[in-house]
Amino acid sequence: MENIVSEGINLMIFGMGFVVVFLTLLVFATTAMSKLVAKIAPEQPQPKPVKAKAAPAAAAGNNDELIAVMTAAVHKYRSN
Amino acid sequence: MENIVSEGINLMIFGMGFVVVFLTLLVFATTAMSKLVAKIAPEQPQPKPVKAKAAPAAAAGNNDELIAVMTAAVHKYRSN
Amino acid sequence: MENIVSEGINLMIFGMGFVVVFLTLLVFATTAMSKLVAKIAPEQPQPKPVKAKAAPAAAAGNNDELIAVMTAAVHKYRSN
Amino acid sequence: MEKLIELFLASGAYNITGGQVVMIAVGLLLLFLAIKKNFEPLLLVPIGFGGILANIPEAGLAYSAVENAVHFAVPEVMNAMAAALNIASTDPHDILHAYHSSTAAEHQGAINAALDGGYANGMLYNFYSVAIGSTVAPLLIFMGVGAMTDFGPLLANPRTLFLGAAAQFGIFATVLGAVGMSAMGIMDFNIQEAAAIGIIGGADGPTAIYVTSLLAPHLLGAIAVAAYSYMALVPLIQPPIMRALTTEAERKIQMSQLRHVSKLEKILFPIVLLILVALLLPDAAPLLGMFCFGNLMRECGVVDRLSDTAQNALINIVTIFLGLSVGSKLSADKFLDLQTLGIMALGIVAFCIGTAAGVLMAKLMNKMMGGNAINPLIGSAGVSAVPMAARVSNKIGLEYNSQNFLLMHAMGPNVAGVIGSAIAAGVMIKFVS
Amino acid sequence: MEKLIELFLASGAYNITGGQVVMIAVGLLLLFLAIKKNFEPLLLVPIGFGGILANIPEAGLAYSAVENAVHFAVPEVMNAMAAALNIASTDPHDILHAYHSSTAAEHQGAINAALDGGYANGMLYNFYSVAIGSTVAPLLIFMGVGAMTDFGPLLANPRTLFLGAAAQFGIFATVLGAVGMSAMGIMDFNIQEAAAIGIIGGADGPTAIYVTSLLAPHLLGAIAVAAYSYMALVPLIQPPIMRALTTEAERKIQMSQLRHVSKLEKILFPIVLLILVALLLPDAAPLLGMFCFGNLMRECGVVDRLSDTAQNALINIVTIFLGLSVGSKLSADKFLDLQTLGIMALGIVAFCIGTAAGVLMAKLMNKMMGGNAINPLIGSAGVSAVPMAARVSNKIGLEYNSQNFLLMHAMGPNVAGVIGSAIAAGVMIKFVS
Amino acid sequence: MEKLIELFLASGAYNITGGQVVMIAVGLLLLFLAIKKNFEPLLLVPIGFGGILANIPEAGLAYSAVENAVHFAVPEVMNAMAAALNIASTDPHDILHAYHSSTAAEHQGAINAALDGGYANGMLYNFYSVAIGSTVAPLLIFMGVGAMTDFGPLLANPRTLFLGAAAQFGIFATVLGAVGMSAMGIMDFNIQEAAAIGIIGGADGPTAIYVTSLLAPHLLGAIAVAAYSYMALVPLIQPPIMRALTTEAERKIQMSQLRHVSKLEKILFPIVLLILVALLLPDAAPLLGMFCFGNLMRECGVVDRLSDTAQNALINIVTIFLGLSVGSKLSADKFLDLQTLGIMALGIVAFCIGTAAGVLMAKLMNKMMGGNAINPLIGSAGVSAVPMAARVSNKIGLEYNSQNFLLMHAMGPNVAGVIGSAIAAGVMIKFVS
Ligand code: NA
Ligand code: NA
Ligand code: NA
Repeated sequence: MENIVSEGINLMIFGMGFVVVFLTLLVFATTAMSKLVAKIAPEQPQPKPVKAKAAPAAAAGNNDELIAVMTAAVHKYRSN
Repeated sequence: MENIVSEGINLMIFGMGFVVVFLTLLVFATTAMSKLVAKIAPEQPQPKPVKAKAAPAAAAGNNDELIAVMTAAVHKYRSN
Repeated sequence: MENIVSEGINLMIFGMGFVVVFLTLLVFATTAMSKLVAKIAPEQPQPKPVKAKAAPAAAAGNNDELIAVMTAAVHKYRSN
Repeated sequence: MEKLIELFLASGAYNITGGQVVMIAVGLLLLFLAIKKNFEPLLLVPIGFGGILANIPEAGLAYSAVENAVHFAVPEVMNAMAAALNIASTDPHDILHAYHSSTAAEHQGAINAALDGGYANGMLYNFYSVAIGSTVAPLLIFMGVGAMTDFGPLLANPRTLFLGAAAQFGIFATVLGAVGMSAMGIMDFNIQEAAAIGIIGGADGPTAIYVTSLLAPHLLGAIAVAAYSYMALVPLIQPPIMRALTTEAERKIQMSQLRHVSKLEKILFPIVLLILVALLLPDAAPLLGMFCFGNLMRECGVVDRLSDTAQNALINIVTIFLGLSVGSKLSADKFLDLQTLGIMALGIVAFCIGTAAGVLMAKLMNKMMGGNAINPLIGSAGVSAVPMAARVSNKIGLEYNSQNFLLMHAMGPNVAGVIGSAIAAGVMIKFVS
Repeated sequence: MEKLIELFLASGAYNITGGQVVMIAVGLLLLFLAIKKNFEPLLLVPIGFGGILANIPEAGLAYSAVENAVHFAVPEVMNAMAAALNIASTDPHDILHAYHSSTAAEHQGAINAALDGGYANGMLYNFYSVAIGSTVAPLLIFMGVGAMTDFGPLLANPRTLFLGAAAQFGIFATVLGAVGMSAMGIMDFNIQEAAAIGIIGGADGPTAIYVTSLLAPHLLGAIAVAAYSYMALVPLIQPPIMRALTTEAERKIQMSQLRHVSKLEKILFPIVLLILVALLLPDAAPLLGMFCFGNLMRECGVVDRLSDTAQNALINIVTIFLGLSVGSKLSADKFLDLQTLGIMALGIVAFCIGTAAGVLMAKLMNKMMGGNAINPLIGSAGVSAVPMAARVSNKIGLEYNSQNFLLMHAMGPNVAGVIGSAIAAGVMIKFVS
Repeated sequence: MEKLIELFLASGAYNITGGQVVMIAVGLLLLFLAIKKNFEPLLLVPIGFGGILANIPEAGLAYSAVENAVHFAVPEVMNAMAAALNIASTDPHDILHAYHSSTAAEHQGAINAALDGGYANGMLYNFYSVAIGSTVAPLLIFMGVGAMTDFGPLLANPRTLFLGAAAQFGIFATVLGAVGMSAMGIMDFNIQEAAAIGIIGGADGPTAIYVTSLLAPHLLGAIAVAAYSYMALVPLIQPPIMRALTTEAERKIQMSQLRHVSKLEKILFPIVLLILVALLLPDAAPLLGMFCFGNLMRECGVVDRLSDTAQNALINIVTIFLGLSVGSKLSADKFLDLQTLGIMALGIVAFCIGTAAGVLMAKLMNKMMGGNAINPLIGSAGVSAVPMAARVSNKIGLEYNSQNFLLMHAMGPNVAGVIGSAIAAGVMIKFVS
């Protein structure tokens, strides 16, 4: 009986300890990685994300074509 | 030879009988269930189904946004 | 050592030979099949493909319905 | 030169048997019917193609490692297999016979001997073992079918369950026909085989495959082909019977519009059905359990992504493997047999009797209820063959009364027929397996 | 008549036990909670339904061939099994006991004897063996979860990993609670069972199922039901604890906006995590390896079709089988036990302690950094229960400061909690398996 | 403290070998090439990641239960395994050696001993057994590829099949190279290994994996990596060879527009191909059978839902498992070998010779037909590497004649190359397995 309790206590101490150590190392590793990335491959000032860009681009295009494509999309959606 | 015929007749009588009994019980159970549902949880007069409702709601929204989202949908559809 | 080389040479001769023979037969079989098809089941001059046809058809339809359907499509797309 | 001869001696052209030629032609015929005539193409394209693959000479795609070893019959492998199976004879036929009736341990021993001899299971044999030998494929198809089934029309008019019950008479009459033919010495079917043949009358593919894989797996090819072919032929088979058994006045009966069925009823129905199965016929539990599970996923409204997958990606994947696996049973030595002719003949009888029983039950119900509540044309839909049979009811109804849309009314007995034949399947598994 | 009696004697109605009635009711309750109360329906619908299937009397869907043979206890089959297991007794209980502690060869011998006796594995047993017995299903779910997880918020503020670490205290405190109860004689859990129970506090379904299937598979039903139920109850369980441990001023803390995280960081993070796992705790490699793989597929941007499939078709298929397989462990003889009550009680304690530990850690970090950088309400999200716990943090935050959107801030500890409990799982597998 | 030491002694950091470090670096390199350089990412992302997982020290993810038992070499387990394998030595190396050359029954006995010792198959080993050991994964990929392939350009100009034939010379020349190197003592490849290496020249991933899994599974990692890497490098490898072997006038040849190909021809083509395979080379039946089946599903127009699934959900799922499984063969002890260098060197030679043979054959055909019907630039597409090689032909063609779009013309030899290498695969399986 005592045995299982000490096993439990052991598991708690080592387990919790290990979780904390691991995540602490992960904090360091992640931070280092982020710094390295910022140094080596700094991101260009981003253009707006792709999807948002796609919208005006397509919207600017031929409107008839847009409707045709959307209708095809709807058609495909319906036939599913 | 006689043996297999009597087996077949037995299977027919008991099998068909059981199918009828089972489905008869299912008629009763289903009817009872439906009555119970009508009693305990009568359905409200239904609003129109969700999809139809969703349409005007979105249509009422910002039109630009709608077009942007649809274009994104089309974009996704194309890229599949 | 000699043994494996002669095995390799054998494999090359028979393998390459077989590939050529097989694909030659396939050329003959395919050509014969195509001729047979052209003879037995000549294709009618094709109408335009379905999708292209679907687009104007739907576009010609009730515009409100189109928007409703598209919105539903978008709705479904969003909820995925 | 030696290699050239070796290649020729191992080629299909040298080794092909008449039976294989015939079976490849049968496979091509199935593909033709599926592609050109639209005979249940989702199943018959894979079955037909699998049938061709199974009959490629020397490839042994449909054979187990043991069958492949026996085919080549190398003496030392035969000796090892005979030892594993505890028989004295090393004759390939005797070994194969002993293998099929061996204990599980001997079975494994024979497989080990074949593997040691360098033989392997064919691709289609592996597909068959995993998909059908384990029974998982028909069950998953049934789950997907459940997820596609709307019980609304049945719940709006539960009495149509009787039509689904009556139409199962085709199953049991066919069993009787099969044992009768055996008693008369025309055919030689045992009771398991007769039961499996009868289930063709259930007009439901996965049920037929499930039952046959349990009761008479060697007949699977013929039974599945018969079931799917006749399901595709429903628009030809049923109308004459329906016309012969009904008066023109009956065919014009208009049925009252179906009441609205609430979401809660639809959610509860699969659970009610499952509990009834649990209480009365546990042997039908795998089949109807998966069916109810699929339907509950559909109706409960909170697991749409699972329901979508069950109706699409999953059922499609399983259908591909199921079809190829059934095709593996179209190898010449298993299919070209007088039994197959008997199965094809009995199968169509089953469909006809089921159709007639459904129609007559509808007429009887009208008589007993003293009214004209039911158009007997919807009785034929009780055989299942979803949704073809319901469409046939609708089409014939429209011929006689252009305002009479029977489709939704016929969907009730149509899905009732699915339940009915699954119950019949359970009874058979219980009594004859 | 004889057949009728046979049918009745084999029916569920005749054979049903009280335990099975209770467990079917439990299955229905789970379905009710899932469908009506929206308790993690993607898992609890299949689990609940599987639980009902597992308790269908005489169907033996959840039993192996050996268990089914023992259930019917035909003397000659028992003799064969006793011989295979090298025991003298042919008492069914003894045979089952010997089977569970047999060597692999004896195991196979007993299975062969059962197969020779005509018994087969039940459908759910097969699902369980393939999906969970092999551990593949929870790993694939974890891969799909990885493909759905955005580590952006975590990368923007890596210190929130500490919150995810702290909240795992719930796991280990519960292990201690379980062994304490055993030491006091209230319950009887061994250390493996205690560890599996503790993992409920990880608030992460696939991790709990993975660990339990390795350490205490017989408890899988209770542990999975507890884990998913309590995850669904997070909006009820957490708020009182969060309120009790924080001052109103703390709850109003506004956090600075998260910095932009570049695509490259997101690509590198799963690789960094994987390498750390490889160096420190190989036992966590299957779980975190698949998680990182899913996440890399998501972020790398060149395998979108694989990522889509991992997030949709594949995870849905696996979820169906996983749920039914877990349900198979809800059979009455395995679930109705005092242990189950203990598990349910300990499970909620685990959630509470984890929540408290997360909140307190946030306060401690504020103290140590001498500032108000972290709103302690996001600490509770460290238990995982993605994304429910993060939403709870957000909701309570808004109650006290209607301009304070904590959702993105809480996503950091939320996903950190997933990593934390997977690490805890690895430690447990290392030390107690 | 004891536990801490235990944890450290079992950690990756303590146990990692130089080979594992190198192989993890190789895995990272593959990920870099896939993600940054777009080298066949659908395969190389899973392969690279699987390679890292396979080299996590002490995790044993890529090892079978027996290999894991041998790794830890606990004396009593070694004794039991030696007994099962009927050898006297209990040295781990001897046991592993005996295991690999054991009979099926001894094999199972050794596995049982390992299981009794508490060892289990690693996750990647299980993936490998199911996906590649059974050969199902490459076959399903091939089915999906068939469902994605349009034979229209080939049917419009069937003579391009000769180009696909010629380019297979790369395969057989490489076999000769490999045996030559062995004869000279530079390398040590047996004929099976030489054949598997040659198939890299087929420039077709699933064919290479299928053949290698049958003939030389231990080389699978190196061969798959070589095949996919060089396929990605086709735009670098081919152009110089194409330019060197053609005159500028030849490169400017304009080909006449392809005729319209009817639907019926496209439906019949996979059937014609299958029948030819059945008659001539049954050993190519699994590979080309599945390919034709996929293509028939695509073209027949009545099973679109199956075709869609074969092209999407199913092929994606299989690709994930195939990639991880191939990665499992990148464990240091299997990959870091002089053989791997030889394979990489021979693989690029195979691509070069195949490219040259295709171009020269095109020139020969022009000579023999006494005209300028074929632009020799499309000959290089005969190696397959679909559709990359066809795009290369198109790009170089445009460089010299901006109105000359060769893409569709090059698709003919491109898909012919797939058929050609599958035939070559069948010949090799027939003669050297
Ligand atoms: Na039916
Ligand atoms: Na957690
Ligand atoms: Na090729």
